[in-house]
Amino acid sequence: MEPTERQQRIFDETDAAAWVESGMTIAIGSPPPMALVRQLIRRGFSDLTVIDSGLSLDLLIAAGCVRKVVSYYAGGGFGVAVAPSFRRAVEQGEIEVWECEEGILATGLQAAAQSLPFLPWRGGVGTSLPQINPDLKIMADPISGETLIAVPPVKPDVTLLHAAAADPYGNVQHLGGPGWLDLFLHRAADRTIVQVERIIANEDTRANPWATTIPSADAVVRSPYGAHPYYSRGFYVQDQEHLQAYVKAANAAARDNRSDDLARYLATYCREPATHADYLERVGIKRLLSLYEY
Amino acid sequence: MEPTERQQRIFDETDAAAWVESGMTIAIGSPPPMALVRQLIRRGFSDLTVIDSGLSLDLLIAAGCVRKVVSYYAGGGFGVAVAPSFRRAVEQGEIEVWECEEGILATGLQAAAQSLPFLPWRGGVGTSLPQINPDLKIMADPISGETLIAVPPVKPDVTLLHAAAADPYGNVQHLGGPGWLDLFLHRAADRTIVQVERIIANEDTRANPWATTIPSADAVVRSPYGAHPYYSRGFYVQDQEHLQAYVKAANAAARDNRSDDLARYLATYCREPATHADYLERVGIKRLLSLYEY
Amino acid sequence: MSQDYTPQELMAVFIARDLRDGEVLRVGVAMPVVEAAVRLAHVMHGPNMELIFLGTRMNVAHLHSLPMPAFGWDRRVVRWAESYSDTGHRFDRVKDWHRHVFFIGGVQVDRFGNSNLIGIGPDYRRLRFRGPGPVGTATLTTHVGRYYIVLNSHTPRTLVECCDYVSAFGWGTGGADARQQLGLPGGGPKYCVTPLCVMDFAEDDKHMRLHALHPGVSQADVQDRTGFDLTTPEPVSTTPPPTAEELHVLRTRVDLAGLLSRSTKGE
Amino acid sequence: MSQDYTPQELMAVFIARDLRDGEVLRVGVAMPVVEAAVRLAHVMHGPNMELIFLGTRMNVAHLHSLPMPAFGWDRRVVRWAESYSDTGHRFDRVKDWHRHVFFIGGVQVDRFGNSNLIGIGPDYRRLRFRGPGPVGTATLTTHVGRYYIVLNSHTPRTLVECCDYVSAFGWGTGGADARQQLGLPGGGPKYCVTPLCVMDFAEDDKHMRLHALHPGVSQADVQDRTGFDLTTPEPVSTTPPPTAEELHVLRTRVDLAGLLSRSTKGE
Repeated sequence: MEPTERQQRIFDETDAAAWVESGMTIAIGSPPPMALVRQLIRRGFSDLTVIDSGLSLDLLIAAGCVRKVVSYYAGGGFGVAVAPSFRRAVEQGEIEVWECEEGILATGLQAAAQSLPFLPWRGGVGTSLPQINPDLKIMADPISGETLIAVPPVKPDVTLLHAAAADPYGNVQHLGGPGWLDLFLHRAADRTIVQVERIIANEDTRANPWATTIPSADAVVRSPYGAHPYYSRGFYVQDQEHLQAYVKAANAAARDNRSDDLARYLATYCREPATHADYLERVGIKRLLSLYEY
Repeated sequence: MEPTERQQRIFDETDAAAWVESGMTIAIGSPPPMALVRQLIRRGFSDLTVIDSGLSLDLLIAAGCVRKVVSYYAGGGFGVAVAPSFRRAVEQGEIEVWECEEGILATGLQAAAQSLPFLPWRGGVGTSLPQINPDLKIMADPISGETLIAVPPVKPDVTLLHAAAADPYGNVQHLGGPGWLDLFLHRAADRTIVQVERIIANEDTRANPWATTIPSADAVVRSPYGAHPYYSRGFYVQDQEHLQAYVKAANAAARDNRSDDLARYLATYCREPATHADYLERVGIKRLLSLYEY
Repeated sequence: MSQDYTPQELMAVFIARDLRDGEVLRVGVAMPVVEAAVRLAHVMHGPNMELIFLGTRMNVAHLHSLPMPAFGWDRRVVRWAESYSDTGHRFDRVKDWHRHVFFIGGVQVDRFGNSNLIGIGPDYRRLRFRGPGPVGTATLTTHVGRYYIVLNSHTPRTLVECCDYVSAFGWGTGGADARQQLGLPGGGPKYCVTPLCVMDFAEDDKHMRLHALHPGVSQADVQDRTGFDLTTPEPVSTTPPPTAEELHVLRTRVDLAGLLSRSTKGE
Repeated sequence: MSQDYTPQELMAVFIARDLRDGEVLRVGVAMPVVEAAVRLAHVMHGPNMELIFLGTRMNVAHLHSLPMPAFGWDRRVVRWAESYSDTGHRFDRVKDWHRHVFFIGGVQVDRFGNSNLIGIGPDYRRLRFRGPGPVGTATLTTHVGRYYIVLNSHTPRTLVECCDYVSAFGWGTGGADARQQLGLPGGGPKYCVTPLCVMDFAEDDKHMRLHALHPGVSQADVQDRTGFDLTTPEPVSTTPPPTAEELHVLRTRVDLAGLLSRSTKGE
């Protein structure tokens, strides 16, 4: 049967998480799509290769989901020089790092998006990066012989993003620009799932098509406050207190081997709430409403 | 003396044309910024290398400004299979073509913008392009040995663009998206001059910063109806009658060696009007007002 | 001939039927048959198709009619846009192009579906005929899932033994693995559609082959106007004519200006 | 010490004075001294500066005060935006970066200004200390016109003879042409600014060299806390203290939250 109507791409966070399997390469945008990240933890995925930075990466490591990290930055972002669970797991040799750098990662993602077996990049020439990441090859450019780094494709199986809005057909619009490498992560991925604060009508998309940042996301997940405890541009700011509580718990586990608080955090906020709405209920509406932008 | 105020970047089309010199490489966006293109002809520049497509390219060739063409397409766009002056000049060996293709040109522009001595591209493998353009080198990728084309940087000295609006500080906003390779042409160029339908206040830019397509054009030229006889998205459609009259004159010169009409066209519309406003006066307000979008 | 449709309408209907729902259709300039075909498919059976005209991406399945602009280069299509691909990213998600379908013309097309938009003549520095240039065809034909060669006329000048220059690689010098050997990920040309017939490419050697004759056209007509020996299966099938519904939709909801219905039979 | 400013304020003022109008200043996360410095320069003498915070590009010379957010990663800076660089083009106009100025910290910085954000320990698979990672420093330091190394503390653990790993190339193993030999177009590190002093790089061998001691700091203090022999010119100059106007502007129009004025002298 031919379909007679355009098919919608709206999923809930539980269905969307079914697109992920243990062992996959998962890319996580900025701000991190925490409703989806928490679903990964709840499902108990393991052996993931994670392309991410910051504390969402740390949480996935703390929850035991990660085997390999592709990251240019695993700091905490507000006085947390290095994300605690990341630091401990790397120092203990429990996870592997595919050492890279922002420009090099963008180049590898671009190579994947362009179906190219490599792209050259100059940033990193002279550094230790090609020694500690043997996938980065020093090369002489074929025209003038200059020294460059050949970066292989970096291909996420699934990219998870957070954005302001999308229509039912996967047309995504950000407020205040997409984060960091979001568009690179999307273009390189086999599939892209975008959680959004709001689902808008297709008419809203066509009213300002230039604002469409991702034209055909594979799935759209409605997740109001879905980036919490992170910010969502145009909606709310970061919940510093919540993040600091997480960092404290993660530090206790990583530095002092006291993992009770971290286990409690993971249970309370990631494993027990069956849905995103259940999570928000635990955070509490008063706290959420206090995170206004101005 | 330190400046105490932010400096504006507004120029008129005559001053802006002073940034060009004979022999330079000039890139022309889409729609072509015809007010600036006509100034190039009026000034009598010669030996230009022109990165352009379509009839603006043809006009520059007819006016004797061009020595070399970097183009992926020199058709006329509406039943004109090949731009007449381009066709004649190439067949006569009067101008040189740096044969390329849209993806290859974008790759060369990207290499220039990224200060890379080359970028690889797959489109064109198996074609005649590397034979007829020896700057394109067949290469084996250094990781898996696949066959690719190494494209050298394509660097405009000056890029000329048309857009809907810009503020006095060079923040450019398009309506309905920038044309074709406009952003590539800008990023690769040493300097970018953008003619606009309207100059807007800086406050307008900041009201919708995501709409800023080019963040720091070197010069902004106010040119209402400046793309005429081409379209300007959100303002007016193409003047088919005017373009057809040009094509007819150019065809007569190219095919039948009757160059009177073409000479008259060049004199009337390009060489005699001292300013863009003088040009518009010759076109006539009634004709301009008839080019509404629907 | 007493047919109540033009060859251009037949071509558009043939192509439209071959397009599947959900595909992304990339249409260049100055191809009215193709512009009509993708619109017809979108209206008739493709509510999930995405149409990309000159960098403007749209799905307009909600509209009753999709008028073709009076000329190919009409930027007014932006009124239907859901997004733009000309954000400086035109070639930034090539990996997704296996879902994309492209359409190409040619100054010359050879027996293996290679095409030439560069020019004609043995000396590149002094071409006898200078063509418009490759546009984006080298890149698009490298990556798209499949493409259609669509010609406005069927003549031995266009359909040649061997292109003077190749601007888009079809099947090279033949062979089922011709593209694979060069590492070209796209599926290559599927059909060559002309005002006389539809041709495809033989599975084994990828030689161009007669697939269907348009009603009223003979095999001899086609071979006479083709510059190489065309492989021909026995018996030759006939291009199925448009249904009444297809013609009705085409004329009342797509080709309102009658660009195709006023065309004469192309030679 | 009886100074009426903190070392952090002195560092911000030193850096601000060295920034020229019209430059593009790229500021990463968690560098409050730098965030203050670029804002101070913008207010005092840089109406044509462009400030890029985390992908948000702004010129806010029209505002009376430019409050620093309470934490580095505050997306509320978008309220000042004129454009965003995170449109998938973050690295797409590198050729223009000769006008850009960048600021970098480091887990280790060595005598030739190479820096390390990767980690400490001889075995990369079992680091004694795992750092945050290179962020964008390898690319930015390769291309920007110049950059500043800005350290929160001055200790021999940070200022080392030789980095265990280099994540941003400064002057390699020394020599005026160290960068040129590798084809790195950017101008390299200009100053290393710490709570104790300002250091630069000798013209000939690019060895780090004492440029100016902060008021009240002795040369011995600095050498004691530096993990390599610091070249020292005679006589050593003193970092000019902030003027009353600079301090006033810094405290009333930039650092409204007092992030720098409440800092203690870094060790």
